[in-house]
Amino acid sequence: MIIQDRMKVSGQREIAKNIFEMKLTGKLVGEISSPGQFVHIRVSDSFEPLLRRPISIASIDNERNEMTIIYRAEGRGTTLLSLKREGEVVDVLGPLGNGFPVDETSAGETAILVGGGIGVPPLYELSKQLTAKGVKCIHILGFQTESLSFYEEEFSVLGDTYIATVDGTKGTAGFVTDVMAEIGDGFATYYSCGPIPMLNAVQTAYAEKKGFLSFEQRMGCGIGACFACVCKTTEKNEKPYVKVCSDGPVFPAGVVSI
Amino acid sequence: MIIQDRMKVSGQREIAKNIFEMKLTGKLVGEISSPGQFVHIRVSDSFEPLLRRPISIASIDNERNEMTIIYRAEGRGTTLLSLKREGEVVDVLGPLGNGFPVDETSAGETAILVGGGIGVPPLYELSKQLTAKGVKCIHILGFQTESLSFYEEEFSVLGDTYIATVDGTKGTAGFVTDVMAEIGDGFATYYSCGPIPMLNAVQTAYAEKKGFLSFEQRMGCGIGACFACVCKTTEKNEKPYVKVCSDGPVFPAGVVSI
Amino acid sequence: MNRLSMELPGLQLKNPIMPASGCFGFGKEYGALYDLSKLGAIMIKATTLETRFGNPTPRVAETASGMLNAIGLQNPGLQSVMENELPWLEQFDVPIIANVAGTETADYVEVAKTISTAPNVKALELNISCPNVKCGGITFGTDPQQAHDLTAAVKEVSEVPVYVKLSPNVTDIKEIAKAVEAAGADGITMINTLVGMRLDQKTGRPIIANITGGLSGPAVKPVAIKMVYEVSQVVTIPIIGMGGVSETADVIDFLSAGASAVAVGTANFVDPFICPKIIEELPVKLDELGVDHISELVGRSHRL
Amino acid sequence: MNRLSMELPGLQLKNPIMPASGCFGFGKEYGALYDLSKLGAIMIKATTLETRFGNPTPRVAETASGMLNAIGLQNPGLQSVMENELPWLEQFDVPIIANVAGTETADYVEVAKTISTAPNVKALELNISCPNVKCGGITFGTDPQQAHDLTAAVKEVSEVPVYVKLSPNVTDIKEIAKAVEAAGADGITMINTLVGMRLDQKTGRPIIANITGGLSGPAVKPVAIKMVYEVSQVVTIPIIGMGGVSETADVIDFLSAGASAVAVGTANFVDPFICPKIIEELPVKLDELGVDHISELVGRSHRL
Ligand SMILES: Cc1cc2nc3c(=O)[nH]c(=O)nc-3n(C[C@H](O)[C@H](O)[C@H](O)COP(=O)(O)OP(=O)(O)OC[C@H]3O[C@@H](n4cnc5c(N)ncnc54)[C@H](O)[C@@H]3O)c2cc1C
Ligand SMILES: Cc1cc2nc3c(=O)[nH]c(=O)nc-3n(C[C@H](O)[C@H](O)[C@H](O)COP(=O)(O)OP(=O)(O)OC[C@H]3O[C@@H](n4cnc5c(N)ncnc54)[C@H](O)[C@@H]3O)c2cc1C
Ligand SMILES: Cc1cc2nc3c(=O)[nH]c(=O)nc-3n(C[C@H](O)[C@H](O)[C@H](O)COP(=O)(O)O)c2cc1C
Ligand SMILES: Cc1cc2nc3c(=O)[nH]c(=O)nc-3n(C[C@H](O)[C@H](O)[C@H](O)COP(=O)(O)O)c2cc1C
Ligand code: FES
Ligand code: FES
Repeated sequence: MIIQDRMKVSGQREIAKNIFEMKLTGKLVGEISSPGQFVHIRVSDSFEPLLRRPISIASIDNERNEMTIIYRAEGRGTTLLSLKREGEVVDVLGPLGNGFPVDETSAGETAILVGGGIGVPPLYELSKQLTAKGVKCIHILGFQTESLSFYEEEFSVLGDTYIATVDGTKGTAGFVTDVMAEIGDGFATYYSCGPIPMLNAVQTAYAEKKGFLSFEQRMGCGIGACFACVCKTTEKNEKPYVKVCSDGPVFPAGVVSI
Repeated sequence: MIIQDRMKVSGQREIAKNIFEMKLTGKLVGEISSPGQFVHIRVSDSFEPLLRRPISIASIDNERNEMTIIYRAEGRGTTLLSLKREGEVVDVLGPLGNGFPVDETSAGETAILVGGGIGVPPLYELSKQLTAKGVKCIHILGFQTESLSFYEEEFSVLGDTYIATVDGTKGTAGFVTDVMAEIGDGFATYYSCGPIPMLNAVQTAYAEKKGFLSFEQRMGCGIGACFACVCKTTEKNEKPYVKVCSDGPVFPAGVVSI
Repeated sequence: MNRLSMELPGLQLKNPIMPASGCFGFGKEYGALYDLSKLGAIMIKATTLETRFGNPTPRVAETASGMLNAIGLQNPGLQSVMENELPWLEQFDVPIIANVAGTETADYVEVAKTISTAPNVKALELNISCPNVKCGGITFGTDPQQAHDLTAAVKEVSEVPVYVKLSPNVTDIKEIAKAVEAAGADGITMINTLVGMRLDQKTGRPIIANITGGLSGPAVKPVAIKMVYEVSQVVTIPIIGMGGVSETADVIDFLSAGASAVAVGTANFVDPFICPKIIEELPVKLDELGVDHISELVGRSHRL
Repeated sequence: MNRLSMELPGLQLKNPIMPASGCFGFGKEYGALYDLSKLGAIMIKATTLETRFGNPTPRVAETASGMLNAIGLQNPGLQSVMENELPWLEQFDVPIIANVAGTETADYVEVAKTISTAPNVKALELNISCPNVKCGGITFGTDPQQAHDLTAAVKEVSEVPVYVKLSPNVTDIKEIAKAVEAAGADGITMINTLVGMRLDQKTGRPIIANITGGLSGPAVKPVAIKMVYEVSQVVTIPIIGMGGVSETADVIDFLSAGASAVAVGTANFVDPFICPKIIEELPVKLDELGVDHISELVGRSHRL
């Protein structure tokens, strides 16, 4: 169920240049049903900035009622978020949307998780859940440059992890697709989150495979009421459009017209 | 000189119900030239609330570069101010305006200082400076009720201090004018700060005396440029109006038309 | 005694609080969060004759204490609203105000005629003020004669009272208000959004794909209050006020300005529980103000 | 090369930043804080034929990301401005734009005729958009014909180029812009304030003594940007843009929308050093954007 929770900041640290890992504690955590869901965060009690900010859930610790989010402090809202200190309280709405289907890969099968930049975080909880049920995960993570890369170690613990940086400062020089080409197609499913051009390249490269992509759109309500976040769909979908916030953010490959 | 100073909060405590005493440290303190001057405080780095808040300087400690302000947390801005914690930094513009003329009372003479509610604070620095030069100060402080009263002890150290509360929970039951009636007119000068009806009553009661009153008006710029804070004047004044922020906030009794 | 009840043409309101059109869909999403029967009424998303996909995205952008939107009246169309949305809302004890939109008079008339027969639709809100569609919408809302004629045409076919939603993007909103009153409007809702724009810092291009969008939220409240204050003094029909309502104090302001009820738009996005929160706080505010019934506040700004 | 210089009718601007009229008095107060020669220009407070005391107080009220003002054009009158204010400003190397106001055409003409002869007045800004005075002002600004005629009358007597300041409180600002261009205006300044209101929570009465006030500050920026974007595409004379400019990014937005220079109003109250701060930051922004000269940004929102 979607709830509004005043969650406590239980951790906040900069894990890469302007990239923050924040831990939030509260009963909302108990409501999370799948990796790839997101929360809608009010960064200030003031009316400026006005709107909530959508941020993916990067990992969950049900025992501690704690979840982790990872975000880039870029504009006004996320910068304010990065100034919150441990112990402060943040108004969080969630969990929102439908995440990655863990069920679509069976134990023993291999899944490829492809993330780009700030699209990497939700793949972490996904990988935790997949590996926990016996799926072999291969991670391909793309970043602009080394100083903006994060979570290589965390992912490596769960499975093979390849890094690509556009400027070659870390891992393969180039894009995630360059790594994909090397790895081949010995896998059952792919899951991906990142910028639209990346999602497009991934779904084109893996056209024959079962895959799931997570999308972004500017949002108003975050719960499906305002029609801000719609995307046109391909003929694969019965409805001519989907809402990223409530129908997504994760869709089967090929559904969203990009 | 007026400067914009990012002052450090060196103290913040609630001294009466919703009344806060805040200490601010910075080089602005060195620019203060008279008691009754005020500062214009930006309570947030956001554009909401937008305008600065005018608050009187209640006392100065030049050695520590520290000044004290006392304010009622009432609306959005002052409430935000009351949430600032020690060590935080606040954008302060000042010192502004012309304060109470200490020179108008000579050593050995008696001055009466009449304050009402949140008009009491600037009288404290005034009394410190007057008594330091050998003026005998009598303080008459009016509050709504005991729980809203403050600084009785501080004023008592400097001179006789009478309290009046509207509901009689402390000191004389009634208004400052009731105390004034008892004290008589054996004094050289009076200084007053408080709500308009009080200022009016004081200047009427002491019509024959030399007195100085501090006024409030809603402000824009705080430095004399926007014409938000003008008051009409009586024929005593050469100009038909004065600006509270830059000509005042303190005026000789009888100048401002009330 | 219910201190919050209000009676308006067609509407028995338990309280004067209702979500504004376009900010609450057809209720389903918020219905998953709280009991919609708590609301005074619900203004549903604009309904047009045919299904509309609306504008390309991005459709929203944030501004200082406000937001721009250019949804473009996306909705499933009259038939689907009649068959799927309105029946679903019947489970709640809450009057529905159906927001009616179109590109020409005939569209409005047809939607109004049909939708006003739905059992829970107790009033129509004629949307002559949507800034986000190329034709229709706002053009009706900026010309008194056109506003008059459209209102009269809809009045003729509607089974329920008709409220007309005014645009603030006009030189003199009083003229439009008087024109729709003369045409038989039963009430006025105001204000729709101000037209605005935001540019991308890097490229300089508009962020909203539709180029311009409608400005809403706390930023526009002073404009809305001023217009309600003015219009309520030149018409005798009641006003449902809106524009930036975000907390209980704002409701008091709109009533004081002359509105008889208040709609909450953008604030639903900031706090999805804002409507029930305000409804709960209102009696406390009335106590603070020493007022028995909320109706005593209506138009007090006019009284000296 | 000065990357920030701009040439406009009558005005050689070192940079495109100037304080907006009414938010900077006649410069004395800010002159005590920094060297006014840093500024691109100064738009001085509205000058009328006679001394004006203006409206009763309160004259300002805060709103969400904005403020209302109803100063009522208080100023010492033409003679005093000519004798005291303008000569004082001559010590600075900065062009003055004199804001001219009045109640009827004859007033405007007389003020314009005289003030345009002051050696440092390089342009006039015709204030046909002040919402805070009973007659004159805004009535000229809402009717294209009246705006045209007033502009023509002033053009006839002015010794310097004439800019006309437009009101946003109109259905179609493009009409007014085209009318004043046709009448010979050398430039347009926009926007003046939106009309708004704020009520006291306890009493329900308007806070501003004049009842309504002009809304300014970040809240109005989206409206201003949209109007500059529109007007700059229908006139060929340059625009000085304003409305909510509070930081360097806002300047980029106004230039992108189509303004050739930018005025800063309310932000001076929030940060009295904002103009020199922006002027200092602009070259850094140009570097970020990869732009050599600021003029390259003008109107880039129109270009696809
Ligand atoms: C479902 C979803 C999940 C996301 N998960 C993450 C995450 O885990 N980590 C992360 O760093 N970012 C994530 N984003 C992107 C993140 O929401 C934006 O970077 C953020 O909203 C920008 O806010 P700001 O205050 O920095 O920028 P501002 O420029 O101040 O934002 C202004 C407005 O634009 C919106 N906006 C700006 N950029 C985006 C964007 N890319 N997507 C959606 N809205 C945008 C903001 O929400 C706000 O309403 C996610 C977005 C979506 C839709
Ligand atoms: C010269 C001067 C000295 C002052 N000294 C003190 C002091 O030492 N301690 C203290 O508690 N208060 C003092 N005040 C009053 C104080 O400025 C207001 O109480 C405060 O601005 C209210 O802000 P808010 O955020 O609480 O209220 P809000 O309602 O959020 O204020 C909204 C707007 O109205 C203005 N405003 C509201 N009330 C007043 C008022 N009474 N006077 C001026 N502007 C007002 C605010 O500045 C702001 O712009 C002084 C006022 C002036 C003019
Ligand atoms: C996302 C969004 C969609 C809207 N859609 C409609 C609509 O379909 N019909 C309509 O009459 N008004 C629509 N509006 C305008 C609102 O109903 C309301 O008039 C306006 O937003 C001002 O109120 P607010 O400031 O509380 O949001 C919409 C507003 C927003 C923000
Ligand atoms: C206190 C105040 C006084 C103003 N006085 C004038 C004036 O005398 N003449 C004028 O043309 N505009 C006047 N304006 C309007 C500004 O010049 C400007 O057009 C408007 O405030 C929008 O810009 P901003 O949002 O940067 O303040 C005034 C604005 C304010 C806030
Ligand atoms: S953000 Fe409102 S429908 Fe998706
Ligand atoms: S507040 Fe601007 S002149 Fe006094």
